[in-house]
Amino acid sequence: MKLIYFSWIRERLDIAEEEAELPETVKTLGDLLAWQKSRGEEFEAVFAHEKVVRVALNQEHVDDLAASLEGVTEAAFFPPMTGG
Amino acid sequence: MKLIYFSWIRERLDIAEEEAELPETVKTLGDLLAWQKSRGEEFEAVFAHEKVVRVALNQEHVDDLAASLEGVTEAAFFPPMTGG
Amino acid sequence: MSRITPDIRIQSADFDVAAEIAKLTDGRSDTGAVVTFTGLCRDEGGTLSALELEHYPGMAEAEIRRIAEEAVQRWPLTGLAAIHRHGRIAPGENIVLVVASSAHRQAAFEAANFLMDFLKTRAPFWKKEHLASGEEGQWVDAKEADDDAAERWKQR
Amino acid sequence: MSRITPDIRIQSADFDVAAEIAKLTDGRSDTGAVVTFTGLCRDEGGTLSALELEHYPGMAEAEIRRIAEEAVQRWPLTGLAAIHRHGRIAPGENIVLVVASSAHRQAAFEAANFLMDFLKTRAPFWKKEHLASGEEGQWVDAKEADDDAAERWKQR
Repeated sequence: MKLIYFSWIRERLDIAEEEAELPETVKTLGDLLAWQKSRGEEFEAVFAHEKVVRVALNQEHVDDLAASLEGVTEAAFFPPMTGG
Repeated sequence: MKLIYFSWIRERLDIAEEEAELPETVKTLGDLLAWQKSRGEEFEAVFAHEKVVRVALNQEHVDDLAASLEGVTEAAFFPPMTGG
Repeated sequence: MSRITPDIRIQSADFDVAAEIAKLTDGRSDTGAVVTFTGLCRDEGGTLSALELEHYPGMAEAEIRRIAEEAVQRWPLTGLAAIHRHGRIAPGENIVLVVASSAHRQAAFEAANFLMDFLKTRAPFWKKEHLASGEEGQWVDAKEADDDAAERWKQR
Repeated sequence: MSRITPDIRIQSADFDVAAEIAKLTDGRSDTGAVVTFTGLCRDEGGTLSALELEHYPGMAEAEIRRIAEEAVQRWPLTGLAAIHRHGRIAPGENIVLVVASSAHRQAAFEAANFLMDFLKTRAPFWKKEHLASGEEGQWVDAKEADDDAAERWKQR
């Protein structure tokens, strides 16, 4: 799955984009966020901000932790938007 | 006093503007409207539309019939505005 | 912030929206939002050949200025302009323009909306229809909806 | 009335408000009202030298299109356009433009206002400040007021 990061999350992790091999047990958005937290200190710190980190799956906002990752090829992680 | 008419009121009376010598007894807006009604059939018909005929005294909207005419040099009569 | 002076014009000539925006924003960097409202002549499904806008020359500018000054008191604006045309106006042509600028977007939106509501109900302009059929057209009736729209600003 | 297709663009180049209005209105005479909203970069009292707008290229246009389609369903519009810039933007420069046109003024005002509220809270753009002092700037924080502004459209 392609994982993309924006704004201060991109800066903190120092990753703009990566191709990740997810464990087979990662089936929902909740699983994906838990897996991210397990990837080391910086990931744990960033993804501890549960109310701040927003997610888009296949370029659509998703906030239901039970949402399935089936068919998802791209997940993006970012803080609240400040456009306009 | 200069009297000015707009829109269908101007057309009905066939007067755009006139200089009128008001009787000394005409002291308020109410008096002025009553005097207008007394000026013949067309005036009576036009000024019978009491809720429709709007008045500006010295170029300001006035709807208080007790408003004094003292210092008023220009009165305008028109239907509800349809600008914008 | 010192109060701005609204730019009010009554004219038969057309106006240029981009030029009016530029007048309010050029050379300053405290403006975050500009809202424009342009009112155009519709052909009412092809029945109308033009609108004739009659106005009360002395009062029109004074009344729009009074409404604009109220908007300036009410919202923290960095600029405010209103242009109202008179005379014969064909379908598709511009009739009226309001431009409101502010540091913040809601002030600009609300001031422009407020100004338009009061222009509709208080500015001394009257529209007569010229019909495509060539028959004598009617004076446009004032809409109750416009009075209601103006009324809502009192309830705040 | 057949539904219009919103014109959505994400670009680094500036835009021309007058040209965008003309695109929505030229050659038609069923439009009575055009509302534009222009968002500009402020210098925050001289402390800011520029804003850097980061965006999510694939999603930005799709998300603004979803919001615009909702506006088209909700109001009887004759045209709708939204342009959002990205990259480095200096104080006084344009950031975003929304243009909404309709037969009637409230539909145009409300659709433009609605689109801006949701652009602020749902379009994937993030602003970073470049400071006039030369120091490292901050990412702009999302405002709760913007969430509240977006929320109010649900209560209708």
